[in-house]
Amino acid sequence: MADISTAPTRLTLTPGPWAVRARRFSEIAKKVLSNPTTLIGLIIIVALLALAFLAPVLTTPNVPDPYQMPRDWGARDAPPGTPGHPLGTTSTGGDVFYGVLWGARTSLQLSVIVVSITVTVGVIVGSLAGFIGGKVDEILMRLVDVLLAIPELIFALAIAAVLGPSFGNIIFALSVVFWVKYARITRGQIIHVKQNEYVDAAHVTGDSKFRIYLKDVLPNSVTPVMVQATLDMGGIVLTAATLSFIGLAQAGLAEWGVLVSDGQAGISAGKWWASTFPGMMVFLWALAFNLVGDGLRDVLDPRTENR
Amino acid sequence: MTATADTAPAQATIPLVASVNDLRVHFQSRAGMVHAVDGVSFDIRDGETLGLVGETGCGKSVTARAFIRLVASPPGVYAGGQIQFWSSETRITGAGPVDLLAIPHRDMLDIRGDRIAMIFQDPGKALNPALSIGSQIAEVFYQHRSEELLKALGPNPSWIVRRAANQESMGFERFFLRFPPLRGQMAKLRQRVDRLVAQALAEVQIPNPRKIMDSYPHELSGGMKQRILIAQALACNPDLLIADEPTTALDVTIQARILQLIAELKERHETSVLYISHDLSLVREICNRVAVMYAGRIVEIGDTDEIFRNPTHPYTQGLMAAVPSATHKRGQLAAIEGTVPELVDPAPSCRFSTRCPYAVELCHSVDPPLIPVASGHGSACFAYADPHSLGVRPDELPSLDRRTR
Amino acid sequence: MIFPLIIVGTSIIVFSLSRVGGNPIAIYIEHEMSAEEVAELEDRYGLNDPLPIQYLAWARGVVTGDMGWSAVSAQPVTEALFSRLGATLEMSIFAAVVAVTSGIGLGTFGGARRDRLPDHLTRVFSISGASMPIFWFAILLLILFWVNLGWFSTGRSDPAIFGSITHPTGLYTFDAILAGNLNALRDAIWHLILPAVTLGFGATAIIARMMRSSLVEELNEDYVDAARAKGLPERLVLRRHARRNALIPTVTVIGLGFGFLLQGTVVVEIIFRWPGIGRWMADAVLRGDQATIMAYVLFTSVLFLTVNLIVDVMYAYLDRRVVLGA
Amino acid sequence: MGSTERSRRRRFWSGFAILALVIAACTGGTTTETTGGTAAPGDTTAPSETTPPDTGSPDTTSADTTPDTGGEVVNPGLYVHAADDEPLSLDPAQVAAGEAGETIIIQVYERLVEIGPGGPDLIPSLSSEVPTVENGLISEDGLTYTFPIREGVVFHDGSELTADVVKFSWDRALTMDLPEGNSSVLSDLVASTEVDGNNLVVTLNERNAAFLNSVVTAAVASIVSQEAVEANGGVEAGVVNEYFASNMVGTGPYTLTAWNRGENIQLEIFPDYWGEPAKLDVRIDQVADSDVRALGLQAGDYDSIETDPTFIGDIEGAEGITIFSGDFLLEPVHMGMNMNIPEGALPPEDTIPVDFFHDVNVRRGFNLAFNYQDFVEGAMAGLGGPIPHYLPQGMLGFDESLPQFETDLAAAEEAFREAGYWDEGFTMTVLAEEGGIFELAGLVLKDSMTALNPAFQINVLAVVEAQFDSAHAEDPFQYAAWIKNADPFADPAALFAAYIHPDGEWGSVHNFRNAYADPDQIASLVDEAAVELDQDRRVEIYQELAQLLFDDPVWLIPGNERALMAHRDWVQNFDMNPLWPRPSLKFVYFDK
Repeated sequence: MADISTAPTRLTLTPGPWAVRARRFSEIAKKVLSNPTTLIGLIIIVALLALAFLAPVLTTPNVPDPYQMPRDWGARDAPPGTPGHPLGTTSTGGDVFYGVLWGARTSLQLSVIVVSITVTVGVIVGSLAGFIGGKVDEILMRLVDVLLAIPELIFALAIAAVLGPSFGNIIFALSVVFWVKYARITRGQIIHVKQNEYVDAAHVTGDSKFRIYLKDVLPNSVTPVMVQATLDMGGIVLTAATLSFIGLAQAGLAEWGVLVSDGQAGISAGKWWASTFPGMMVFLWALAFNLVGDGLRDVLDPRTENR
Repeated sequence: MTATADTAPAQATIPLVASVNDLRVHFQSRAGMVHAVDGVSFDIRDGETLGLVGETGCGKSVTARAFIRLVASPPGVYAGGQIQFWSSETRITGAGPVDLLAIPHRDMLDIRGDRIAMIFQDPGKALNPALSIGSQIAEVFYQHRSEELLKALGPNPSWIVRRAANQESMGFERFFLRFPPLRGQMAKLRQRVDRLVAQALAEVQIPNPRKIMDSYPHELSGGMKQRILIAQALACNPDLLIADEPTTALDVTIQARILQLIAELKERHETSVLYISHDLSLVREICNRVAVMYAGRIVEIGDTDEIFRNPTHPYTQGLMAAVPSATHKRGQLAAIEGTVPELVDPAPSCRFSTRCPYAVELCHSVDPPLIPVASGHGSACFAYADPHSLGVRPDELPSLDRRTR
Repeated sequence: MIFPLIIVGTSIIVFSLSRVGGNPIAIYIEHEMSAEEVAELEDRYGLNDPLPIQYLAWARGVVTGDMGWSAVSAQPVTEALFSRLGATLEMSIFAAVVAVTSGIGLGTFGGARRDRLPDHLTRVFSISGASMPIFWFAILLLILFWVNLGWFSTGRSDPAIFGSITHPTGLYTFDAILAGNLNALRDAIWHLILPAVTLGFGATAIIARMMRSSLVEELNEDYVDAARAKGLPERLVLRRHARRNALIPTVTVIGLGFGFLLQGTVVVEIIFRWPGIGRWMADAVLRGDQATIMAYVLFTSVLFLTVNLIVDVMYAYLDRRVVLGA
Repeated sequence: MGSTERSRRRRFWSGFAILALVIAACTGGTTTETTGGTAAPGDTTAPSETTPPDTGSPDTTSADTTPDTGGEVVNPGLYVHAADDEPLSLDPAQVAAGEAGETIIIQVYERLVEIGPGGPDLIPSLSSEVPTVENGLISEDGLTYTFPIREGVVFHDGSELTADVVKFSWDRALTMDLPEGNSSVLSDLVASTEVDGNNLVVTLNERNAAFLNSVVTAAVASIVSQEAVEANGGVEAGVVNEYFASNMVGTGPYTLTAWNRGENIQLEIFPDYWGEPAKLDVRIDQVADSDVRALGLQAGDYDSIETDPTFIGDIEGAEGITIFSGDFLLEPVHMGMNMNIPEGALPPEDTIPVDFFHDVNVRRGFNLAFNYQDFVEGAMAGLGGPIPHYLPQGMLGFDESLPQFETDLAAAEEAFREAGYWDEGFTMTVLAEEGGIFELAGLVLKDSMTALNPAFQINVLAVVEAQFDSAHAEDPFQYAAWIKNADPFADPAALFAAYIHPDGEWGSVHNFRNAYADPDQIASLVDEAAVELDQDRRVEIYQELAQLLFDDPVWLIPGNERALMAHRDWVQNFDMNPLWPRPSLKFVYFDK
């Protein structure tokens, strides 16, 4: 390639004062935003989040539990544009508009909770394995291998089926399934980073293992985890929706998956709205996070595979 | 003003292979236009070896790539100038010179690898790891010698074979090629190509070519790979061979051999060579003439011994001072303090003025042209300019006897 | 070799799933059964033994090919598994073909036009496949192509046509070929198209993005310029040189894609009435047929592992730079 | 109707434009990319481009059955029914009451007498006469029944039907006595069976008015070929006969030709059938997803589909489709109230005491607060109705004039004030089966209670069938309440024994004795009615019970489904009889 090349090179956060790190971040941000598809993804995300946050303003929350669909048994299958039901109602008289908005909230809750649980657990386990190494590493990684051998959805399905379909159980099932990847990623990164000279240097200067871990190792392991987390934000909602389709969902919950599968029979008879709007939302949600995640991955580590 | 006018009245009689005239190659970047090559002019005479030296990033490789339009665009832009090329094969170019930057793409395809060949810096990277050596060299023959090859198959070979010989086959055609009668024809074709490939390899003194042909790059040593690349380059004995730091990636012992090989083959094939390097000592050994590049421009050009005996440009002098030897790798030019200036939308000035110990205001405000200092020897430094023609007082010109800082 | 270790681990997890919380014989329990009848059933299925014994019994069964009785299909599990496996494999294979071809196609198309509009479009397109709620998308396809256009139907075959055909392989397309019945072959393929496209579309993105990024990397390699310098037309530079090498790393994600397909079958088979193990699992989950769930999960993970193993070997073989075993 | 129909279609298409785009993009996109993607030979997705769609399609028939041209018959000579779940077994001795296997069994096997298409009346079948006191086939004391076995009946395997075979079939079920099976209905009543020449003489251990209607006609009482049984595993106590679990050898108008698990069950007309032969071959497709069933019906691939009131409204009015809604099913949706909650069993969020339902005011309160209107008109799409305690319409003893609960918030408030829950309120979890009518009943209850008093919190725990059944089979039951439908019983005696009698199936589980003001009175009335042969007297007793249960309910009965089925217009003399096991169809009567 020409001496003066603009070919993308692998960017990873290098150690050093926060100033340096901050600059790297802004560089990365620039690169990420320069990709229109990522930008689109971000815009969609912002829009969806706005919906989620404005839900209590745009609709009158259902008492006592706003996450329950308000049902107007009198007005079933009302088409979009019906007064009081801008997007129509479901076959149980649930207001689709309400479902779409509070569904966004449900999805946000779900994905944020699950992601934060899984990232924490995964990073801790991965760090232990990667940093302590030896027997611990051996054992933990075998466990990870075992869990990775069962395809996500199927594992979640099996667990949720045993636990029963409450929102909490779904969260639990998803958490059990999704933490594994982070453990593997973190470990891989840490092992990789540990080999870099500056860690040895730190050793020489006699920093405590833990300090080194916090100061040098962890920050440099963040990026792939970040990517995976972004992708999972979408994947989790998609998986949850699939579980509800198969029949594992909390009754009457304002959740997109529930609405889609309830509304589907209607499509064939022309009542497309009950499942199309929530379906679109699931699609947009997953699409947006996948686009952003993909963009991030292109910039941060083009070759990482998510397993 | 062209380089020829300034630097080569004496040897004007020797025919030219190529003449670069005010070549400008720029790169689009977020910061702005990078003037990687900014008004470079020089000639390559028939049968000579011209060395193009300069530190990394000075634009020498870009210049070389410009010959066969290999500069990636985007972001690269050919911003001006011509590269005249006199081909011995009028088949492609017709009589007289053609402008390599202007000719249609397919003509360029015919020139690449046939009339102008290139050897790359890192033989390890320049070979496709997934293809056998034989097939990679064979590509050249299929691409440029298909007609001759087909003749051997008798009067009129099947169109499928013809397309195969031109590497235009579709999947279904490959299927038919497995069965008679095409099968026989293809076998014959392959046979002939293999013979050619074997010859090419033998020529670069590779023992047991047949065996090498079936091997893959990762099975071979660096030196071996470079030989193969050379064989590939000279396969169609081109008029011009561009060697882009062909020995940098090799270790010293092998370097010498490769250089010697290039020299020999050059003689045998009467090929002209454009030899790119940052390593003066190498250049001194094998080049008839040398052009020194700095920050996208040629600062000094002339016969090798002339330049080495009497370097006129401060930058060249700096290079000489930093006496590089074969053992040095990149970066030894740091002997000159300061760094290469930003090439983004540069203001008119001597590019070296930022580092030049003798620089005066003039140097900071005006571009110095190549000024003849001796026959066939030009230097882009106002120190040798004629004040009258520039309309300045003599003391406004820099003088290499008095440092300004 | 950790392969068997993982399998044992998986089997333990699977087993505990069915025992902890899960009622192994839920399916047989009807709500009007008396406690005695339930007890009788538990005894029949040896649930009164201590767990380790139960596990060993089950494990022995797995090894000897006796995994109990699958109530949802009223067959021995092993029988049911293998009678339905063909269907799922066939769909997965076709879906994989869709995913791989379209993935590689899109990836090449985008990578060759890096960061230009076509690249962005292909990226959005392939990613939208991975973001589509399959169950929703599939229904849309059915409405359009079944109800409104009447081009395709659900199910795996037209019983009228396939009634006469024996199933030596269990893959209807092959069976049709073996039977030399073109009409049946067309029927089989016809029923495959919608599910295969639905399923494959989901896995396209994984392959496409890998293909793209590795193609981009390859296009920056010297040998690509070297090829150009030989005078090869772009077509050849891309096909014979860049893409060939870009395919090698792409192979590594095929295993990943296969996992995606496997879990996709659960939903796709429900909607397209595909008599495969995916729907078998879904039924089992809803009706609590633990014997089936255990067999399915275990088998799927083994399959998944095997595929990944094969992929690794393939990779080692394809990539001349990797020496097997090293 | 027509106009709203059209406008609905228009909306459909407008909304459909987007979807069509998406799909076109995907299918089209993928195939083009396939060809552009790689030059690999033998590209497998080629057919999608080469074969012209509608001509190439094997099911060209369905090509011209878009909803617009509903007229022309698809699959002539074949009746296709889309069922929602697959049999666990086809063995009469193994199949449980209300289980999918019964559907097939009633087509392929026959019983001594059958419930006729018309209604509750019995018609002769393998017994050439229906025993009655009048024709002397029932002894005066009502303990002995004589069945004259029909001559010249052959099984599908060619063997002859004799009285011995009949006795063998019944004994078989009794010997095997599988827990999941239903043999108890026989063993509870039948003291002995003897063969007397060509008659089968059955002796009961007690008078029972429901013997013919609910025992002799039950799937478990089907007659199977003795030869076939002995040729395939014979009879072993407590052991499943794997051959008969998936093969059938009966005397019915249909023979089982194929069971492609997870795909379909195929029945063929039995040429040597003794009676009026069937007109159509039958295929029963397994279609788990209700949406796909609805779509298939519209595509014309199915002649009738398993239907659920929750989405029947959606296919209502689609062209070429008729919604058949017949009599009420005899399996009312009901909410069980647990008067036997173990200490600490309830979910943590529940605030109710374990003796919550001991108080009649609470039970009445629920019955008065429930919004029957919403449930029947909303959840059941109007295809159902409320019923009095505890006599579904169509059941002996039903009468319009019987007292029924109606939503009366004032009375409900009064009841709960009386019970003392009005001010602090309560939270209660009700267990229901996920999807379909039971979950909806739960949601209606939830909405009704919060409407009555926001402090009344109902959590609907909608679990999959498996979890529901295993929770349900536990004794004592671990939740305060559950929603499901009653098992279908042809005769009130069985119904009251199971659901009302303080010592009956549920009486003992939920301990009705904690509830009833006078349990013994109820018990004696139920027992009396069970053995009374004088129908008028029985009616009196049941109506008296109905009154008592209105004042002192142990169930909440949201409503009762009608027999319901969506089928193509071209199906001739379509009829359902709720007394037949779900889907209450006998294909032998159909034509198209």
